[in-house]
Amino acid sequence: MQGATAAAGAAANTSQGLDVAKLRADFPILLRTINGHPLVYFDSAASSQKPTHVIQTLTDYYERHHANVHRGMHTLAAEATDMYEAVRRKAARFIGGVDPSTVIFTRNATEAINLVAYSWGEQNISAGDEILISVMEHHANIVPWVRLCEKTGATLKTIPLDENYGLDLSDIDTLINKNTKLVALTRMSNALGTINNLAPIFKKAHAVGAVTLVDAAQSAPHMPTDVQELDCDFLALSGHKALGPTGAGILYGKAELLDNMPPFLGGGEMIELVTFEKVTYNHVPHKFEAGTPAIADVVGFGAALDYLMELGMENIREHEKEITAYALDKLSQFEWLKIYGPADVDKRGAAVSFTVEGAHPHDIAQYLDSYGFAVRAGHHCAQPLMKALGVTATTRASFYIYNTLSEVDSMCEALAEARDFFKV
Amino acid sequence: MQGATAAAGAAANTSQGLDVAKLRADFPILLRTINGHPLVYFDSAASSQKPTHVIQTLTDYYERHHANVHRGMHTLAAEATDMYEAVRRKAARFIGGVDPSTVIFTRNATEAINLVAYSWGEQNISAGDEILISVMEHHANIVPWVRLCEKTGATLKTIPLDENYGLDLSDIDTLINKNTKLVALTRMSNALGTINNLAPIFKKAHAVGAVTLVDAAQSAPHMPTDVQELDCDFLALSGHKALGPTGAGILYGKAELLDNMPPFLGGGEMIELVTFEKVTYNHVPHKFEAGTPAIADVVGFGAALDYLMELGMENIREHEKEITAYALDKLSQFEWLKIYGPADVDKRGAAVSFTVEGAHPHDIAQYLDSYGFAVRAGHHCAQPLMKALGVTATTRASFYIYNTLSEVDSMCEALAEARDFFKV
Amino acid sequence: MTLPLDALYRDIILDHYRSPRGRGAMDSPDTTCRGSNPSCGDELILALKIRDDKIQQAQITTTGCAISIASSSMLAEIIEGKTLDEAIELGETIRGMMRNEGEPDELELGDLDALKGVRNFPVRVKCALLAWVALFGAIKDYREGNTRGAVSITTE
Amino acid sequence: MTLPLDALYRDIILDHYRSPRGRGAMDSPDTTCRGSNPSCGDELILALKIRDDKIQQAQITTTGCAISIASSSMLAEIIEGKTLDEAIELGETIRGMMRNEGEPDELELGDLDALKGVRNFPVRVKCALLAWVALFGAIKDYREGNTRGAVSITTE
Ligand SMILES: Cc1ncc(COP(=O)(O)O)c(C=O)c1O
Ligand SMILES: Cc1ncc(COP(=O)(O)O)c(C=O)c1O
Repeated sequence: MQGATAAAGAAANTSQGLDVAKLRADFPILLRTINGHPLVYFDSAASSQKPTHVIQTLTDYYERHHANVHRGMHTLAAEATDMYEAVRRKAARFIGGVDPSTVIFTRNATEAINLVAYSWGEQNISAGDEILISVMEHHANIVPWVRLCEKTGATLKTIPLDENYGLDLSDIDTLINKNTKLVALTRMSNALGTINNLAPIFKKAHAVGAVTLVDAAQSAPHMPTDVQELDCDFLALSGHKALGPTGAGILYGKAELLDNMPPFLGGGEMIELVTFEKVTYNHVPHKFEAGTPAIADVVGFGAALDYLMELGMENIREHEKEITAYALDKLSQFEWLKIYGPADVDKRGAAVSFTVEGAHPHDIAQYLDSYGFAVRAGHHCAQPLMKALGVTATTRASFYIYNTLSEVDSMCEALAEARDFFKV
Repeated sequence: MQGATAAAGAAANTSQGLDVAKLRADFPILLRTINGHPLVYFDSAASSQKPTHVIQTLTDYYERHHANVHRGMHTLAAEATDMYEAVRRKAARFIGGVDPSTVIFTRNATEAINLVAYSWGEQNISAGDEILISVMEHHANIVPWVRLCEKTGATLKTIPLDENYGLDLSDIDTLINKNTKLVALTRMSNALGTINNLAPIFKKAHAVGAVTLVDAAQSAPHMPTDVQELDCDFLALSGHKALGPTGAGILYGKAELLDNMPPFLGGGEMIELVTFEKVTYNHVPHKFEAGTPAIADVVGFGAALDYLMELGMENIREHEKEITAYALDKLSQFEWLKIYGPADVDKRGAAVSFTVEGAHPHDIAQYLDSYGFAVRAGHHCAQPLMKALGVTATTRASFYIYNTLSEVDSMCEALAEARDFFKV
Repeated sequence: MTLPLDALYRDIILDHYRSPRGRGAMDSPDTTCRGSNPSCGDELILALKIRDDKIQQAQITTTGCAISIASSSMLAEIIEGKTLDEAIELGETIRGMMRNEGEPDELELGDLDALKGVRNFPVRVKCALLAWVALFGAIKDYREGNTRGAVSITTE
Repeated sequence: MTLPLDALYRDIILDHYRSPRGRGAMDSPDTTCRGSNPSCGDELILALKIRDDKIQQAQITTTGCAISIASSSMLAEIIEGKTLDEAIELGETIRGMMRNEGEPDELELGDLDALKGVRNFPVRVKCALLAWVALFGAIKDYREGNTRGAVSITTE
């Protein structure tokens, strides 16, 4: 077969709103060759690549502005603090225009969810309470709740899958009941691609007085986010999946909740007054940001948000719908390939999981890698979902702004070859 | 007065082992001017500047190798994982040659200490137990223990200061007793510069079965670190104070302790098997690294460790002793200036705190900034220490590998001017 | 000197810093408020004598930087004789100015106009505001009948 | 094909993968061990019949990738007739080889030599080792009198 370069010219720029051919030039890593083939990066659901603008922002930060934030009188400290706090305002805009002080910087979505589990959870959850999640959650939105239930005696309930890989809401009025204290759901499944319509579920949750949390790790990089529209109390996301550096993510929380929560980590910056007997705490968001933050990563995340907002999240979503529709169409022509996830691109994002009859997902991924395709294989940190699907692993190709239809074509060719190679 | 450039030539390279004039060229930020004056960065105790090697490593990582670590079959995932894990081995060497699996990556020293407080602390500390720290601790090594004591009913004890700004050990045999479960001490005070001789104290701690923790945030960037020699069970440090990027630090822990500790954050990578009823955990270090780590920051931290080890930590220490002795000598000639910290450079590091009679530390810092000097003023996240010293704040100049004697000269000139400016 | 220091430490500010007005404790004040910026270590106690809804006297004890001393000195000077509402209005004007939300003109402000330069040094804004926030606290407490004991407040 | 695939999926490996030896459950085994790599989803059960300290038969049931299937097939083939000590020694040799701690020669290894290529793909090493680690578990359990019930083990 041919590498992915051939058709990557004219056909590349597929969407009205996104000049894909042009923006690909912003991503230096796309010049890499892997095993002699141009890199085709189909693993953005795990972590996205970074545009020069983000990399350059990091370099510029370290070459010209670095100092520790918040406590310094000197010019560099003031500059670093300004740059860091400006990203808080930007992130607040990105998630729908909230008060910047309700945006807390964390390492990633995982830390954001754990912060809620430790700080809000241990104060508000006790024996007899119920926490509701779904079968399609990522471990980041399962493990903290399993552990909280172990500690408190609360019960973890789960919304099952329906036949279209969506949430089966037939029992929702039993699942959400007067014992329900928290409903924590992913807006987009990293393994199925499914987009969940959370607002109606959260409405029921609020009706019984429960608090709601959105795992937006997959959705936020790929579609518009508006916490008011989502009607959520908490929202977690990771910058590294949204063109940003590793090391920066955010937790959004409603002010009333954050104000009443105890701190999570203790140390510098989060305090008001420290004695050995008693500590009083700074106000939010600083209460939750102990120690020296990942300043440069946050500043770089700001550059990523600029880049995304400039492209327009609606345009990104349109591009991904197009490429996903194209991929689903091509893949469904292989009778030996099974797709796990909704067929309707209005109900799904750009992560496409599949298995190949008679070949293990790891072998498929390895085979594709030999042609330069970076896809992921495994349980995608969603073991309970895999169990529900009756598989131990899938191969997943996930698309982002820099991917083209011709890359999908090439992958399909390579897949057909792989099938022949491993066929027993 | 003149800026700091004048004498920064020949006199700059003061130490046998360190070619300061040459290595200054590795730090792009030193080309900055602040208010028309060359930057004199005397705030490395808060956060160090970064050499080109570190910045370039970050760029190279993002431009050529980025992918999520650990779970991927594809080439980039393998490369990123290799780069990330190589730093674990490097860090293990840097702290004295330990088993790499005893090195856990955290955001910073603060998170490392909190990890111990949450995971080890909640399992091992109960009412009646005692935790021993000292009066000179940074809030990062106070607040987690105050909170743990609040939760568990344990008691926090403190080693007071002696008249030379060292630890007063006259009551140590009472302070360390059969109730003592943890002795957590800083190896170098960020506010006083004091270097504490921890091994004899830890020996007493181990004799009563207590666990020991070193806050090495200040010491590790400035002098050799050897956990065997320190005889400690845990050690915490921050990469960003040691030429590394923000967002990466480490917790070292003895294998027996780490193995028996429950996880801290829950999510991807730290699990073995997840069901909604029960989670089993991966082995160390992965058990403690939930979610996508700050991969690039860790990789960049590796470049910083290379740079430091190439210079030689002994040489760094020698350079800093020289510049600190010089600064102490010059500053002590101002009768209106009071230095807080040991006079003997064998017993101290390169952070020099002082107050100027009749002028507030903030005003002094502000004045110095107008001439391009970045110094810090405030309580240095050590409010209990400030109280013990009878001040609300000090001004602190802290030196690192890129600082020169002539920079100290210029600061002293500016200080004399500042004194006149604010004199009442 | 052609340094940015000029913008911050204007002569009027240095004058108030060197000879602050309204210093010292007050015997039997009608209301007091303790203000602090823990991260700076700045602390002050503002004490007011109030007669017929007017501030008769303001006294301040403080440890702090030049900016917070000067600002509290200006407060002590300008606030005497004002009604409580006028005092609050002036305080709001200063707070709005420091947050770049308004640009009151020089005449109205008198010496306080010199504080405008502090806006270029965002970390120092809280120093300039400390006395004013204490003023809000003291008046609020007075109006609520001083029921809360000595109130404390911070600009952080 | 001039791809790195050649190094991994050598013909011998593909042959074992396509027609694995020693498949299926075993009636009344003398010892068994369940091995899994949770992060891959690989799972296998290794069952041994042992007579006079010698392995008479090895049977494996597995879901896994080509590498883990091939490796377990080779194990089943080569292990029969070996004493327990010989089996462990061979397992140690394979483990050392996969961890780049030793370079056993081709003759000694037979088909197993083909696994050397896996070393270039560090993430796949655990796939190749799964059956061998299960072998250690099964023998250990046998020697300890099978007191622990069905043992489980992982290479992760
Ligand atoms: C002695 C000491 N401990 C702990 C810390 C906390 O470091 P970080 O903010 O990087 O977590 C510092 C940094 O200021 C320090 O000087
Ligand atoms: C749906 C979902 N939630 C949470 C996470 C965790 O993200 P991170 O590893 O950045 O914390 C991921 C990333 O894989 C995800 O896909």
